Amino acid sequence: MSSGITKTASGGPASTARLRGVAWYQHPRWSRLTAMVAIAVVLTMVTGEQGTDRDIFFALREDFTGPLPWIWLGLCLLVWTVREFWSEPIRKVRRASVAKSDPPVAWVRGQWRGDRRIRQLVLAALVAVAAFAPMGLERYWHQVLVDQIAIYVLLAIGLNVVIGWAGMLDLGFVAFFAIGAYSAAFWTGALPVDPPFELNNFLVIPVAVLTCLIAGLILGAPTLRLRGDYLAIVTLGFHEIVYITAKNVEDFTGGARGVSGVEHFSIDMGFSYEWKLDPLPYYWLLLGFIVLLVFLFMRLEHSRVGRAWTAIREDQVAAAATGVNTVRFKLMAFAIGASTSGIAGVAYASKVGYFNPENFPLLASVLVLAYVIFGGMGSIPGVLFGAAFLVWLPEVLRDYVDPRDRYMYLGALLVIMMIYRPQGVWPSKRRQRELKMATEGTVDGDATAAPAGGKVS
Amino acid sequence: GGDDSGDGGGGVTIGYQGPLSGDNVQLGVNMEYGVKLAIKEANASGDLDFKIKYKAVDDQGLPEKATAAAQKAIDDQDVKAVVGPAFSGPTDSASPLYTQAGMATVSPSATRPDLTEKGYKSLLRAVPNDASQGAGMAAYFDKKTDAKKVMIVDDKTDYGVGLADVAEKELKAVGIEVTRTSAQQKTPDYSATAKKVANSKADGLIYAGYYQDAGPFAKKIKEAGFDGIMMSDDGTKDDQFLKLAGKSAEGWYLTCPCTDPNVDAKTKKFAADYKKEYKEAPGTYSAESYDVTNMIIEELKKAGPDVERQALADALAKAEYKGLTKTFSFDDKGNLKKQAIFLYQVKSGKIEYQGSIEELTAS
Amino acid sequence: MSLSEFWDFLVLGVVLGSLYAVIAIGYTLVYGVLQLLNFAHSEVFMFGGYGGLIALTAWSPVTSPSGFQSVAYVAVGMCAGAALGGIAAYGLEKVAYRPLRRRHAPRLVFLITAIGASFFLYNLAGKLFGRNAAPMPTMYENKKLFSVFGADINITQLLILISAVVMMIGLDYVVNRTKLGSGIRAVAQDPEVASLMGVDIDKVVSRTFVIGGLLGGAAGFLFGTNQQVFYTMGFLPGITAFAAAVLGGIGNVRGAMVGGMLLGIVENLTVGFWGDGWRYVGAFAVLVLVLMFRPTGILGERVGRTA
Amino acid sequence: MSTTKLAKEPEGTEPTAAPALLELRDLRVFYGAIEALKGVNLSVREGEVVALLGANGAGKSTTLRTASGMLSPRSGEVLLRGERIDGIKPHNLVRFGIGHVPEGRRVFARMTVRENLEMGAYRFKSPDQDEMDRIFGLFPRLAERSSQLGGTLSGGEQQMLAIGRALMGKPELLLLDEPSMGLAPLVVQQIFEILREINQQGTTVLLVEQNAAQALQLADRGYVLETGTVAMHEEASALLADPRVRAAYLGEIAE
Amino acid sequence: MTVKVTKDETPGGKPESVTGDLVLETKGVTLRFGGVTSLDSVELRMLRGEILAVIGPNGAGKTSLFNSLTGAYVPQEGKITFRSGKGGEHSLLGCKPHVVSLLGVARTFQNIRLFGALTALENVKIAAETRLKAGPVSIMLGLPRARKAERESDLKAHEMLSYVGLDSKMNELGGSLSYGDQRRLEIARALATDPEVLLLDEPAAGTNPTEKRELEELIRRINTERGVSVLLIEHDMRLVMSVADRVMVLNFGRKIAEGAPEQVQRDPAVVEAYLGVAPQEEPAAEGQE
Ligand SMILES: Nc1ncnc2c1ncn2[C@@H]1O[C@H](COP(=O)(O)OP(=O)(O)OP(=O)(O)O)[C@@H](O)[C@H]1O
Ligand SMILES: Nc1ncnc2c1ncn2[C@@H]1O[C@H](COP(=O)(O)OP(=O)(O)OP(=O)(O)O)[C@@H](O)[C@H]1O
Ligand SMILES: [Mg+2]
Ligand SMILES: [Mg+2]
Repeated sequence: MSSGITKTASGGPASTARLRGVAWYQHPRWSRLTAMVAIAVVLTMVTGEQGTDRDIFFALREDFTGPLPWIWLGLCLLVWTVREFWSEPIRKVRRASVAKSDPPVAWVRGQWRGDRRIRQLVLAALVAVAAFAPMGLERYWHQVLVDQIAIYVLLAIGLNVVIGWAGMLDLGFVAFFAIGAYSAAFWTGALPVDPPFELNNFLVIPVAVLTCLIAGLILGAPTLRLRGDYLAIVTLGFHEIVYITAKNVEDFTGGARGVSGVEHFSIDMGFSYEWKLDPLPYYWLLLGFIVLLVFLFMRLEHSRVGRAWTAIREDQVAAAATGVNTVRFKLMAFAIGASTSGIAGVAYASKVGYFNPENFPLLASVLVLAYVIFGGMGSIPGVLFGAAFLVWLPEVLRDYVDPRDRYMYLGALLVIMMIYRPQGVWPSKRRQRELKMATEGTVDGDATAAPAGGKVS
Repeated sequence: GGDDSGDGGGGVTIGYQGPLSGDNVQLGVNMEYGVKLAIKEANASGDLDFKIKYKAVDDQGLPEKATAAAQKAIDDQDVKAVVGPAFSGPTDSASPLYTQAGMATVSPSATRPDLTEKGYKSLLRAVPNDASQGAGMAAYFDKKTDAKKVMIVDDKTDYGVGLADVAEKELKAVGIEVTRTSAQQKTPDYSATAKKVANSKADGLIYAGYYQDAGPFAKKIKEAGFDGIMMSDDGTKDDQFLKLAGKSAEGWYLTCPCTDPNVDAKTKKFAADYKKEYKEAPGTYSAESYDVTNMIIEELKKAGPDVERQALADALAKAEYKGLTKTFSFDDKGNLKKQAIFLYQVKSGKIEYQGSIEELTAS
Repeated sequence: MSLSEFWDFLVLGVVLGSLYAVIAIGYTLVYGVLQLLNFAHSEVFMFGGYGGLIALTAWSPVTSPSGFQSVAYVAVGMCAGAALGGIAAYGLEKVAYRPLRRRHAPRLVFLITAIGASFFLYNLAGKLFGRNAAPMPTMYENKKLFSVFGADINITQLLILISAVVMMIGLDYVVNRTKLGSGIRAVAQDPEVASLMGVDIDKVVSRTFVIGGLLGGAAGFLFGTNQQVFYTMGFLPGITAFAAAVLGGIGNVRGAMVGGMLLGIVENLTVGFWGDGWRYVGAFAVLVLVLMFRPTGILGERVGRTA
Repeated sequence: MSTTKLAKEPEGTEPTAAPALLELRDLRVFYGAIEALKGVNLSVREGEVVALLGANGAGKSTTLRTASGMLSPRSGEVLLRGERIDGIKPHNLVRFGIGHVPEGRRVFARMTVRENLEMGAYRFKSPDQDEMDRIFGLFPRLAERSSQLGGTLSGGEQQMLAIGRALMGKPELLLLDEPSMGLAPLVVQQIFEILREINQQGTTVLLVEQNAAQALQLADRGYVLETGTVAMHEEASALLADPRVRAAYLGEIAE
Repeated sequence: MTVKVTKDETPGGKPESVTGDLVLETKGVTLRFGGVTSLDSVELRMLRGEILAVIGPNGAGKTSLFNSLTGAYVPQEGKITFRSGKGGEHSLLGCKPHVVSLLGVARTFQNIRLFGALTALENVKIAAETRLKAGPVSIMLGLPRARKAERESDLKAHEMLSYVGLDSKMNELGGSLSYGDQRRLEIARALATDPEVLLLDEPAAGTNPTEKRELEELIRRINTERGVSVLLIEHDMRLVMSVADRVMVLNFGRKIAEGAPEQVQRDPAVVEAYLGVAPQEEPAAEGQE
């Protein structure tokens, strides 16, 4: 094959056929069959026994001596057979139904694009539904909605600005959440050190935003020059530093034992109202924050600022040469994201009253990132959905699978989802275009969105 | 767990809140099995004219998940009382909700001292708090050893730090020199901290943390050549510690506000039943959870299945119950009236019961 | 801190650092060819630990082994760890990354897949092998061997050092001297053109993952030997090794070695001076400082032409 | 020379006497939904230089990329000495003696000149030193810079390196995509001279160029592509004389 | 820092000196990368309103010169002075790229660098609004100032697109335009920053003769109608000869010749280093109008 001079197209027909991949045994069907068997094996382990460290082989033995592998193998083979030999009729049926359903979809889309008032009306209706629908739920879900979903949605909205719009990979986002929470604790007098004067929780918000902004600038200013992945690790380091400091500087933060007794939100202006233990009022408050922020941020996206962010994301050198102050815009994104995170921190601290550094693990940053990308970077509805769905999912899974395995399913979902829908559930138009161009190879993309390696498949 | 069965129907349910997923799941499982065993035995015994059901709510041991978990227990009208929450952080964030709902929570393991200072009416703490354990450790060093200098290593969790703080204060109070350092939970390498301890010339060591870290730490301490007295706490008192530390566990003292179900004669039967049911030996807090559950069942028996939550809570607060591990009765803050700390030592690969510290140091 | 203590911590740092370096190589290799932060590499490492554990448990070593037995145990454990690590890495590439590569997905998507895969894998390991830590079966009695400048070296430490150095030298040879190495470097720089030169991209990428997996797995075994094996054991060393890779200049194999070593030493000196609570603060402060002055890491890649 | 035909010769193609070295038959290539080549027929005979001209976006690069296996046609065939090679991955195709100098040079920026050349010989067990010396003889500038990193070379030097690298694979058929783009006139002349020399030494060349005048002077035959189809196909001298070509590709004002 | 230059100061040792209204001037600019010296005491003197071409072999340092002028590279030695028509003298050495752009020096790139996923219009808008002052807060609150800024940039971008003849393609994505259109879009984007000096790096590379003619025309229009001084790097001699007022030749980072196109074309040093042959056929007679 590798003789010096290649005067012959070495090997003749058989070899070219093999290289062209047209021999029968090279049909992708067979590799799909192997994949199916592998999937059956994995599924057996996934759904099998819980192992124990007392006997490390226990679970494997139980799993593979029982009927489970055969059941899965059967199912997988069934799927494979259907896909290989009966897929055409199924696809036909589906195509027919898609074709039928198209006109109304197009009509709706046309209406949506065409009329601004319809858009506003629908949005208002959606907010109303979001506000009143939870009233029918159990209180347990109220708690989940407030303590987890709403808080993470806020975080995701903030991170979306940083990563979805400005294209900066920030792995330390939750550090600002922590800073917000500790600000709330400090200014309401819950920390070991006393504040100069105590503030109402609502007044803490601007203070916390300011604190996060400053922290964001301190972190951002020296590091934003760094390329995508370097920025990621530095922000990760920043997170660790904040987290460890919170743990270690006991005299100020209370250390590992955490902070308790943060006051609840209250209004005292003529009339007074206090948010207490009941989660619903908190829900409405947080919904208010979310709606407000979404409203403000949507304006940014299609403005000069949003465009500048896109430009930086796509080609920083060209953006700078066009007169875009890249450092300023990046800092702006960073600071806006940080402040959003800070607001979430204040809200969280005020709601639960007690928190400790373990509430802000690195994993949380990673999770928020996953929510944003899962939903569709850069797209507000996508991000809202992504965060809400992925926070909700483990909570319901609790009732269906062994709770210890919930994150395994979450992980699997992320992988599968990203493989089949890399742009996220509800991607933004700009990002989708970028992805499309990257896929077709016309655009190199930017530091964070460039195609990874192999352009040839 | 698969035993969640809070489906209405006017039954009586005992809840359990603790970590059933996440990093600290083993402790949570120890307790869950204790609770389940007690309920199972009660139902089987036939002296109840109603069936007790069990409902577990998972807080992953994290404060931010604890509110939702608590709410889940509260939402279920059948739940009359809850065993738990397991950890101090979740207890702190969940207790306001339980207090509001008037539901008793009897925690077999939340040991942070200040929890009972916050006026959580619902909270009964069926375990001596860290203050007693820290004091016990200090008393032992003071009375039974001639240690001049003790090094305290905490694991940077709220539990470890809290305990270490108390121990430090008490040791200093009796005139023993104390140095502090910490080794974060799951640190990739304990060698450096161990070396620090060995270099410190201390003749006593207290490790405040859990067995998962105490195991390798004990190994490294031995490798580093430390030869003073080594002591750890109830988080370490688990067979897992022996397994992880291997030979290096030899000689470690362990304190615990718990009696050992495997050792104590009264509780041999419990241990056997437990092992039969769950294929593993009872772990830390299994027996306490079992006791606490039985105490609740006892009160339920008296009050009947239709008892209001608040009424049951009041009854529990006043109750006196003699369990396997100790006699439970609470002061007006919800703390145990009698707080006994017991000492154990690892000898030839077993955790051997030494007796209550009070008795040991009295002599 | 006295000088002798300084040596103590330095020696410990070098040992830990050499492990970080070996793991960091896995990150850097994969980053080199795919520009991908392989978050799931920490799970490859974890599987390495379990590989050793499983093999040795199955073989159930005697309690006080002879010298020959000890060597055999270590060799078997290491090979099993490396093998399972390699398999995990191979599977990861095949299942989680190759389909995305085919679609030319943006790099962030790879990152999320990596995170998802990481979640899946460590939870699966927890499910299969139990969620408690397990010690590596005793392979030898960990005696003190000798001391340098008053710092003691024991068998485990020597084992770690020697294996790490051997692995690093081997890898350096592979990357810089062999055809696979030039294939890897070519794919790293321009995969399309590399394929025009006759480089099979898929094969090279796969092998890169496997090499990283073998090293990571072996490191996992060594880590387990040093302390214990548990299903989340990959996380912290993974993060540190990732930082080490960046510190040295990500994509640069020798950089990963330097970075790992440096972080190991900094960590241990931090622990020595201020206690373990500040361990990562020291490490990350060094990282941030270095990056501020050398934005592409210590031995970072050369910056290309801007226009 | 192996002229074995594939067993399954597609029907409808007239039997060719001596199969061309490279032949494209009715090639249709898509980027997503965009049809870049709409049925291109083209052949290159042994020892020839064939020029491929066309406006931007006409599909010249696409043609070359399909020939070297970087793209797979949706329909149509690529034949090398009568054997079908479409669908073969580029890394396998180099073994058959196809060398491709891609658009935009694309040298390995972080490898030295020598390493770049060695990469060109990746398909061999070890690079042929004589070949390397021959290339250094063709491009003395590269010899001077043999240990400089590829990324720091100037555009012209990079182009030379890219050609040299392809030659290291000892191709019989060299596909060149706009080798004169962005080069100084002097270098352009040099490159064309070198191409002539390479061709005389026995390498067949398929050349894509914007610089039509020089390309046609070098070439034996030429094809003109327009939006994905072959618009003209003639002897190079005839094309040089064609008024339409002169207007569109040689920049002469038609009036 | 600003450099005081008196107009009649002649650069020492240079055979000729350009005097007049200098818009861009460099003195002794030297740029090194490790061992490579890409610019070696380069003296550039550019008159206001002229089209100055920079030619030279590959690797001579032309792009490096552009990068140094626009702040992408910081030369180790030398001075770069930009004299704005609005008054004021600025040193561009070590200036941030976006500041250079705001001062009035715009550029295009040798390898096209557009924002591929943005539409042509958006590409230009980004440039058009860099001088506008609407900050994030006023945008989020929808203040009139923000709305006015949006309108202005829209107007400007439309104008620029129709100036280069791309108005029909304003909603197409930058990345999907044809090569020649991309070149023009890049010019439109540069123009939208209201430059006084426009630096074009091989704008004709990879374009066909027809496009080259259109480009030539565009450059002339930009120069005459908008009064923008143009600094042009190009390897296409026909274009250079027909469009440039003066030509400067670099080789190995040094200036080897400077002067009128015809004169430079015959310079033996230039022929030897760059052209290879002296022009036989008559070049397009006069570069101007
Ligand atoms: N990766 C791609 N994705 C989508 N469309 C593409 C891609 N590459 C090329 N095209 C389109 O295919 C057509 C042919 O492109 P090709 O690059 O072959 O042209 P060309 O003749 O080489 O032009 P040029 O002279 O500009 O190099 C063009 O319309 C182009 O827009
Ligand atoms: N970032 C860099 N690092 C190292 N060397 C560089 C860098 N940028 C430019 N050079 C070197 O500087 C010299 C001048 O390069 P420059 O790009 O300015 O040439 P040019 O005149 O624009 O050539 P061309 O006509 O090919 O574009 C070259 O030798 C190049 O290798
Ligand atoms: Mg082309
Ligand atoms: Mg250039």
